[in-house]
Amino acid sequence: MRTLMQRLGEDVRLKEGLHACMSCGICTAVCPAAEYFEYDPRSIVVTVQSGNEAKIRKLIESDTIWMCGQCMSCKPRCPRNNCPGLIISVLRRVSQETGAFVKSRLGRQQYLILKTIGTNILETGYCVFPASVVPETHPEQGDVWRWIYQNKEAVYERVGANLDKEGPGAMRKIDRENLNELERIFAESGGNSFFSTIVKFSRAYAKESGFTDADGEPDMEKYTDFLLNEDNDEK
Amino acid sequence: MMKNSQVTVTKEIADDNYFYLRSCIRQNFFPGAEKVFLDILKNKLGKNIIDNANHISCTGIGYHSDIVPYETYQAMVARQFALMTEQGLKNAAVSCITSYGGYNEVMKTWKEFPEEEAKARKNLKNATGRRFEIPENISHSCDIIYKFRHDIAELAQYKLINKQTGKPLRIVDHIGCHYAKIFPEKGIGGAEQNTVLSAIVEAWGGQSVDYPERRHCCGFGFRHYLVKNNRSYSISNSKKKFESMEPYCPDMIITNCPGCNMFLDKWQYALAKIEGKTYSGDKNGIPVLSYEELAGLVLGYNPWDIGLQMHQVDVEPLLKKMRFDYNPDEKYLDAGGKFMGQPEFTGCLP
Amino acid sequence: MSQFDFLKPKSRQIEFEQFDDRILTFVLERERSFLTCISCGGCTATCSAGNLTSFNIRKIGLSLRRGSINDLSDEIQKCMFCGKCTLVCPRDINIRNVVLLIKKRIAQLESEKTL
Amino acid sequence: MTEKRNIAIIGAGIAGQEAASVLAGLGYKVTLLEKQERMGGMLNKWSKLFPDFSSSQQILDTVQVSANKNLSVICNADISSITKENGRFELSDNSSLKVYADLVLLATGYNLFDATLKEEYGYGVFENVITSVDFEKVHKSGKKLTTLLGKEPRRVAIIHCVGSRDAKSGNTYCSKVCCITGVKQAIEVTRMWPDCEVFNFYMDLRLYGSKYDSLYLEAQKHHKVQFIRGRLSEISERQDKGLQLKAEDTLQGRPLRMNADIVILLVGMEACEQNADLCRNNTLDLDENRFFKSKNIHYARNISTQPGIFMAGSCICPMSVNETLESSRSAAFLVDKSFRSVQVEE
Repeated sequence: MRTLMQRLGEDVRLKEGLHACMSCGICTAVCPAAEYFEYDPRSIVVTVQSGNEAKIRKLIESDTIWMCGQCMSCKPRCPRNNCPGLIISVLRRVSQETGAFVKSRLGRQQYLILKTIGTNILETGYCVFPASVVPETHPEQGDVWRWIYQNKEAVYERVGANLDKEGPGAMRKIDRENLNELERIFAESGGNSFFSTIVKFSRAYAKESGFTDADGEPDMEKYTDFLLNEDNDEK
Repeated sequence: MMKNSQVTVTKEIADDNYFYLRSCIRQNFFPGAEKVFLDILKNKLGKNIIDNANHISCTGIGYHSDIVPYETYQAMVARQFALMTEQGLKNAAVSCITSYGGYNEVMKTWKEFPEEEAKARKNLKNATGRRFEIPENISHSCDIIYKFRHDIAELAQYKLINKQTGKPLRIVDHIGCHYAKIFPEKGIGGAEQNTVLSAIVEAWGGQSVDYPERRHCCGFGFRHYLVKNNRSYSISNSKKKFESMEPYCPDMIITNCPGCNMFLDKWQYALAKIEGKTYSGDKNGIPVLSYEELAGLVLGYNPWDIGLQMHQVDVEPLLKKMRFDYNPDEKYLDAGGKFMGQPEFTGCLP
Repeated sequence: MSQFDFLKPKSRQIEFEQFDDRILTFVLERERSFLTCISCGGCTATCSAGNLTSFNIRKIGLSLRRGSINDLSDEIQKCMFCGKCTLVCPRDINIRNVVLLIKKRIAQLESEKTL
Repeated sequence: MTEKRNIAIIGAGIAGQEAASVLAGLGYKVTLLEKQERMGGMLNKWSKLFPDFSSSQQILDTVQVSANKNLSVICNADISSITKENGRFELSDNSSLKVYADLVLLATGYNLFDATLKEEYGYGVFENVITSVDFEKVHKSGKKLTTLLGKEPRRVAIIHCVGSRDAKSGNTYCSKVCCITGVKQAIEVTRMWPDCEVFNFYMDLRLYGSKYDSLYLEAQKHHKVQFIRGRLSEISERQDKGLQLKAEDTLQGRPLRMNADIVILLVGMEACEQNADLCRNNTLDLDENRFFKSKNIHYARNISTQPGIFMAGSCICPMSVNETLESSRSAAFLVDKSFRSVQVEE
């Protein structure tokens, strides 16, 4: 079996992101996540650099790697040309491939993201579309968005968009042929199997945690509900 | 060893024949902005820009929230390039900052690891039969407005002047992180003293105002906004920016990233709801406009044609400062001139 | 409004502009050697309490010098006053006395209800 | 026996002058070439020296040479080429100057890192951000360090490793003297303003010299200078022209934000840009940091990769004043030895 370090090393982004860290803290200094979480990109890089399997295992099972916001503010500053943000992408990938992500609250949320963004992408060809930004779950979007949401057709038409219609233009409908292409790209390049892996481990965790239906099969609706309400207080 | 923190970054920006690569967030929240961008290019500047109906999301938000693997992302980027190639175009005009960073990241990877490019070509070919050539030029759409900022100034009907005081409008900027932080040489002015927006503002008569947290992230954080329980991160970081710009009394915020534009608009509203406070000295909040919207305004476009009624922070106080000739009664009329109802509330505080 | 369930985390950033020097000044007036700490961690490595609990005397000293004194009062109780830290300190700081002074000052502030 | 006794020394900083006086004293014919109007080089920019706060002027006066029968000094001579023909070196500048010599000693010194390249620190943009060299200038003038608006600083931050140990600046090496300069300047600031808080942001404190560590102790003990382990990430200007700094306090693992009235950037030493010119038409070579390459860094530090060309001082690598003077004497000794061995062979 491949070690975690081998798995990490197979991703070209590790070669791009990790040269040698001297622990100067220039990344943590401007990291938007370090300010609000018990999180320190510097120490993550130090752990990966150590190559210690047990420590890396612990890392990919923890909440920590999910705290990065991928803003890459660390990238232009590092005096050794490392990119902690990129290293974290690689850790997250391995965490999902190996099922380690379900061991942490923030990691488990990947299932939620898959169900929203992943579904959006495959079904519409967009990461977001107006109907997906539901005012009830997006109160911060405010009253103007609520009005737009309720009057989608008229508003988008007024500003020259092409909402859900054929042809080019903003928010046009992506036709079946293009969506098929998208699906085939996902199938060919490992996107689909990555999705399935996330689902597989999430289902197993749901079952293990007692989110099951009458037949003892995982009840993913219950599980989703659990994830949405899982305690968000920082421990 | 090369010094990559050179003070002036002069990147090449193609001057015609663009392939438009749109942004999921921009078209969703600010469809008028992209409409006006295309219109300015075609009808004001006389450029050729193609909006291709087969173009779909690059899946960048999925990639940065880690559900889309890098191989898939590369193949999706390859598909965008293939559409360009098929159209005979070599210059990408990218509307989205996430995509812009993503395309550059992929190009860098392919340069360093040719086997990754070969894999992407194979994946694309097997899945779609398409093939592609590497674009000659990848510019963000703000680069293009930057390039033609003086031409736009010549065509302008308005200047960025507060006509009530006669002074230039005070404008703070926010540069989307992935515009120049990942590859400083890909952004006008580099990562640290980025000038793409301030040069635009100054070319049109406004005053660009510096503030301490100018380079700080807006707080989108991908998975942090996408999961409702995580949104504290997003709002906290935006708040940090608002607190930092507040003492400078800006008339507006200009952004080059569709996501940042949306967050800086909406989080002002949410902060007002939570804390009963705005950062603008009035109840409305600080209007947040993109460079295309601002270009539309100086060129005298009808604000309701370009979608400014879709902002939570009302733009009308800004229009009034500019003595902009517009009709407030048309704000909520549909394409046929019929009233389509109106938001219960605009701005931040009642 | 309960639907805006955001803005929960407190900033972890050390904000120098909110420097609380009430303990530090008290300690330095009475144990000047504390000025010369170089954060080498020798004290923490040998610390009896640190070997049994999460107690980290180096970090406590550092928090004090960064003016962040919240959460200090519980933490400082973990010290067992064995004095080994003082023996190993390469700068010859009387760390045991530093801890005593911190405790004393915390007790004062708590009795004034200002901590 | 033909007498080969002509030596050209490029650079009349303290390295060039010290070597010139030793070699002229041994009876060689020395031509000392200086690109500036006057001799003394970089040390002219310094006020007081670490670790004893002695005056740099005193050193300049001590090493000061003047022309005599064995020594001629040519200023405003910016040598850009060294060629060897018929067993002789020909040195020329961009005008008509030509100097011939049997042996050449390079004492071209160093350049200061251009702090404007670290854009995130705002040098040249924010006026309360200054470099260590700007500070020396203030100190030398006898005035006190003040903010842009002429006010007493309440807090000063001193930033280590600016342009050193930094791939972004293209300099991955340590400039060696900045740490101790930072400690020295911190003490000097508190001597000007006893109530001013001084913070040094460092990655590693490399206080290698004798008495350097005791200066560090003194800075902590008597001047309340504080040291924060974390590389400064960015400086922004506040509305009152004060500065906002961001770093990580890595010993706590927490990000840190601080306001300061003045920031001093400890700029590192870089190889001179002209070094590359001097390598043309001969077998001189540069090392990976663009300084002149030694034949062997242990036993032939002063010997270049071109036979007949020697090196002294900080054109080899960053050096302190005392190391520079020792390096010069060592170079002079090797030059002398080289002449003698040639004569024995003949």
